[in-house]
Amino acid sequence: MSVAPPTPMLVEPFEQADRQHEAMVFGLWLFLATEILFFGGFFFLYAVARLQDPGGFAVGGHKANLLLGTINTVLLMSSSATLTVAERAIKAEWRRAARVAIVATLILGTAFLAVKGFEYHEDLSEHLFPTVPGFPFTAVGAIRFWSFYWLITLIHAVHLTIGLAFVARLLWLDRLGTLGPRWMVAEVTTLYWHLVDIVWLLLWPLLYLIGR
Amino acid sequence: MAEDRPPDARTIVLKPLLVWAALFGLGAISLGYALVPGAPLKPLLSLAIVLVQASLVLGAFMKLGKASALVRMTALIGVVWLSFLFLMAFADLATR
Amino acid sequence: MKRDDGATMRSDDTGLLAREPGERTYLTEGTTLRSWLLSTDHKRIAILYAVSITMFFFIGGAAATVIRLELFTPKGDLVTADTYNRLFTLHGVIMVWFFLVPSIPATLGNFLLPLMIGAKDVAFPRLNLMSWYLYVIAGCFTLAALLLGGVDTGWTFYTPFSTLYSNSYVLLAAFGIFVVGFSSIATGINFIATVHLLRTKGMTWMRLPLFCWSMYATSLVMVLATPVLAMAMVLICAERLLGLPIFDPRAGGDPLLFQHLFWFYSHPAVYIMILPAMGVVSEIIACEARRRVFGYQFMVYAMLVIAVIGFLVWGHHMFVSGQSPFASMIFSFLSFVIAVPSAIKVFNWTGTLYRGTIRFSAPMLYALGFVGLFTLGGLTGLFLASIPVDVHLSDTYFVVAHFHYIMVGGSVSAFFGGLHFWWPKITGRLYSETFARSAALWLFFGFNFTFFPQFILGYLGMPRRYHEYPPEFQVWNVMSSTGAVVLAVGYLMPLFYLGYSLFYGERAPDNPHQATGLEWTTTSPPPKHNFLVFPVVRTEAYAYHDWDEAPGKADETMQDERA
Amino acid sequence: MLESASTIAPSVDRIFWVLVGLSVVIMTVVGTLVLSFAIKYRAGTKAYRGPLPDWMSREVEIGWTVATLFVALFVFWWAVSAQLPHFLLPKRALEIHIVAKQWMWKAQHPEGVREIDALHIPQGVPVRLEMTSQDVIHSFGVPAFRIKQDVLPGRYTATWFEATKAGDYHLFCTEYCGTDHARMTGTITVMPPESYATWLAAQPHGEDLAGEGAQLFTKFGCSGCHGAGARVPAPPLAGLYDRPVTLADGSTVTADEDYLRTSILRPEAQVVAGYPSVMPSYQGVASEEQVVAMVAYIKALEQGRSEAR
Repeated sequence: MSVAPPTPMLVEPFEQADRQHEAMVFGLWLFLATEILFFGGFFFLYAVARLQDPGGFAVGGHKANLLLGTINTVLLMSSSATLTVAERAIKAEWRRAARVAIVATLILGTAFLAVKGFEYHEDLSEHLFPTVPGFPFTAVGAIRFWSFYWLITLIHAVHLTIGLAFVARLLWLDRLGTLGPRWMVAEVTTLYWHLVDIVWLLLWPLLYLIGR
Repeated sequence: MAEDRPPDARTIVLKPLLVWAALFGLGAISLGYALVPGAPLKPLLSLAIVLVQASLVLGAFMKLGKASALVRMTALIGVVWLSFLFLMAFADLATR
Repeated sequence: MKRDDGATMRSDDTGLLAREPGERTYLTEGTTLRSWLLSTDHKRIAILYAVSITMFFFIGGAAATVIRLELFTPKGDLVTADTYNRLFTLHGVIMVWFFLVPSIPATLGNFLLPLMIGAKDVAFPRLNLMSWYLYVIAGCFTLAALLLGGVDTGWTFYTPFSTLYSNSYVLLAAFGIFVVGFSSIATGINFIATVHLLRTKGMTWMRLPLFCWSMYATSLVMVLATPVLAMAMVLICAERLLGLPIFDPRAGGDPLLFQHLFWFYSHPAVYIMILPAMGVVSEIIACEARRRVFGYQFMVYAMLVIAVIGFLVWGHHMFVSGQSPFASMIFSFLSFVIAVPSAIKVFNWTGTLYRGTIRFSAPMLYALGFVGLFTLGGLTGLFLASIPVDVHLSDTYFVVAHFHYIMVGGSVSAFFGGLHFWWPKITGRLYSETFARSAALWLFFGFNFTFFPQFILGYLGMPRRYHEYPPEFQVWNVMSSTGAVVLAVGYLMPLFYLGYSLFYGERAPDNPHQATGLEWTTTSPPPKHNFLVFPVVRTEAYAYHDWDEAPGKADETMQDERA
Repeated sequence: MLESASTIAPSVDRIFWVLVGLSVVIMTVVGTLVLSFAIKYRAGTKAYRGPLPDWMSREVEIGWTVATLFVALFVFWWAVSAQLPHFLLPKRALEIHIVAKQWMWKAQHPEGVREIDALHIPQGVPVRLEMTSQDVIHSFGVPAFRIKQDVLPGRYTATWFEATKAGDYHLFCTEYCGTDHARMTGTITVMPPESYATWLAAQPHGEDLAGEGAQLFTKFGCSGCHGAGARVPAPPLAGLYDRPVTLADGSTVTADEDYLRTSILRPEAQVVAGYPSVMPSYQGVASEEQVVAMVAYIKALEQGRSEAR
């Protein structure tokens, strides 16, 4: 087994591997800083709404489907773990193990979206959308909780779908046989995926554990 | 970026699973504590647990600790600039 | 035309793109449309950007001209109230997001940053091309919104008007701005990575030209401010599309919440517009005065301090909005503190002129014009930072004059200065100095004639965004409107003589201004990979003369090297 | 130039003209320096161009930076100290309630007189404006008084002024509010107190504001719970205004106009401790003017008298 990761494929302006690696990780982390600020803005909205009417917020939060939320959290945690396994397998050129781990991540990710879709269906059947006529609450806090819930989970789901596309791209690169030399692309993809996971780890208590 | 020891099954598969177990455990604690009726400071504790989980993911999965100073600074700056938004906006919202 | 210091030039006209037949420059690398539209060469992407922002500049300018024509008379007789509202919104949205924010970073920055630090290209060339495509897609959305009927919310999109009461194409425009945000994030990430990782041997941080420092500081602000704008636009789209009552006052929504999120981006955005201009002006003044920049390190720290504190001052837009007095005082204090770095820069530009050998080329006229207009713009910012005066002047024409002095007097004249200064390097052609200088003077007077009366209008209390006003304001409005016509004509001039120079202009030598800077050590126009042999930097930037020497002497030595 | 017709106008103008002076000084300094250097050191002149004199060094640069910072902070201190007294709303003031609606101003005097796009006020009496908007954000701007205050939907915003000169002054809406933003103007007529009194008496008006509020209090059925002999548990309103109220979630707020308005329109947002949250919301039932009248009535209860002053 080779000690160092396989010799990487160099892209345009870079001549040395470590410079290109530093650039890709640094560039991606700059993008992750924008993601932190983007989601941070929504959490600021959450903080203002919750402090404005804590009682109503808790009443609204109580109706969130804790079981499905918890299942999703476990799914996403596991997908982070499997993607880390995949990335390390790619670096160690364990192609078969990498392929299995990537597929596992894709399955876990799609499962998350499926459970989310099912949860949306449940929520809608209980009229838990602020503008739906049968919305059970009048408290300001509850209205704002549910508008925040739909907004943030939809945006997180969009980010997750984009993440799934990039992870699937790794599988495509593996089929082309260039995944080994392009292990940097794999590393950068996992960084993005882990941030989407961290955002959900923070979202889970804020949406599902309040008002219990 | 050579690993310090030759990569074998331990570092590739076992370590991530251990980290996963830690994340799962922390999540269980957070859930358990939240379901105890009347327990004090629930939001605080759940946020503290999220902080630990996040640093686990950052450290073990994303290897932020081993990244260059530049990359760690970038991650820090994202959070510091977010605190600007919170601090200055709440300077208005809290004192109105 | 001979430059006044007698540099010799070959003026044989060998086709459009290169000096000698067979010479390979980035222009000769491919002449098909496809080679331009799919090129990842930072120089070509700069030109793609230059063309597209010029188009948007004239759309925004047309709207401004109609607005000023309407304001000739107190009665609203040229356009209806609704059309007027859509015109000033169009002017604001197009000028801010589609001209000013990308103007210097995406054109001069894209072209010159790799050249100035001795790199082959930016760190992520494909991301650079994606940035332009995001810009074009966003432009299509916004133009679609404007053609279908326009937006009548003002460029600030204040809620609850933009979310509940406006029935114009707010959704399309908000999505357009959401997408153009990612274009500037992509440029920002690219520049930060390039400056950190692709500097040539010897180019240490403190040897970076100030233009590169300004690109670095601007990119920091672009990357860290734009996400919150994207988030605010998503909130507007969510409320209009899904009906989620985020800012609906009947459901406890606080309209000030949107203002906090919007201004958290929009004040740093004005620093995105002015920091590049400061970089361009430092380059031009140092070169045309043949002197090292006075207090180089102060200039660098001033730009970084502006970039950071720029994120803490947004509340001065909300002194009268119902914000708490405590927060108003904090934002007022920090707005006064941020005036200091700008003051340092003005003193240092003036200090650079001292004991220099000053040439009044067109770029220098724009740069000196910038120093004057930016100083006045900055000083009027002090008026608006002090709360009692801002209560009187807020939302009046005083504010309109203040930000036009900074954006048009400052950023646009610096952009024109930079465009003229690096025109020989970008196109390999020389433009006619007499035309360029007269255009610069024309624009300077047209600008002052348009916007100085608006300070007086503002003090008298004429509110912004009014197409009908009491008769006693008419005198100043007529003055401002005639000035606007002069200005509009002035802006057409460069199109002609720069366009003319593209085809019939003299061939430019590698270093027409005898400037120091790596971009002048390569050919003009530069080859595809910028340098045939990559330079090694041994001296500080702006080494126009040794520390203990007069500028005159260095000029002779530079002449001998050249001959 | 612009007349100064309120007590704060002179102090605002003083700061304004000092800043204009400061700007003229700085512009002349920078202008003359740039022009003189441009002329003296233009290419081709034989001026001395040796190395920079040693006094133009780092320390000088630090010096003028600190000097600029000091001037900036001085102006900040002066501006804030001039603004502080204006932040505090005077207690003994003539209270005018303003309701802004897309493209018109509606004013209500405590005596019940109503005006549209106009406001008659006595000279020399501090006037407190309690303002709210029925739709979007507007802004009550009177250049002659140097005052401006955004009028927000969903809550009260307040400002005050004391007119010093009689006459008619422009009122502008200074926050963009839609199609006829430019036509949402009005005139403020400042009259000597005696002619204000005669004008007031001549105006056709029925009940005063608090009296009107009393009628609405019964019409909307508030007296059913909050009235004297009510059996339903509801917080007492007599003497409530400006007193601290502890809410169900343990926090305490002072019962100002905002609290009273929110309790009428969105009662569940601030439930009083010890009371069930059963009060129906009057959002959409009571108009802003009616809420203003009821708030005036509840405030009047404080003096234990049913009719107003």
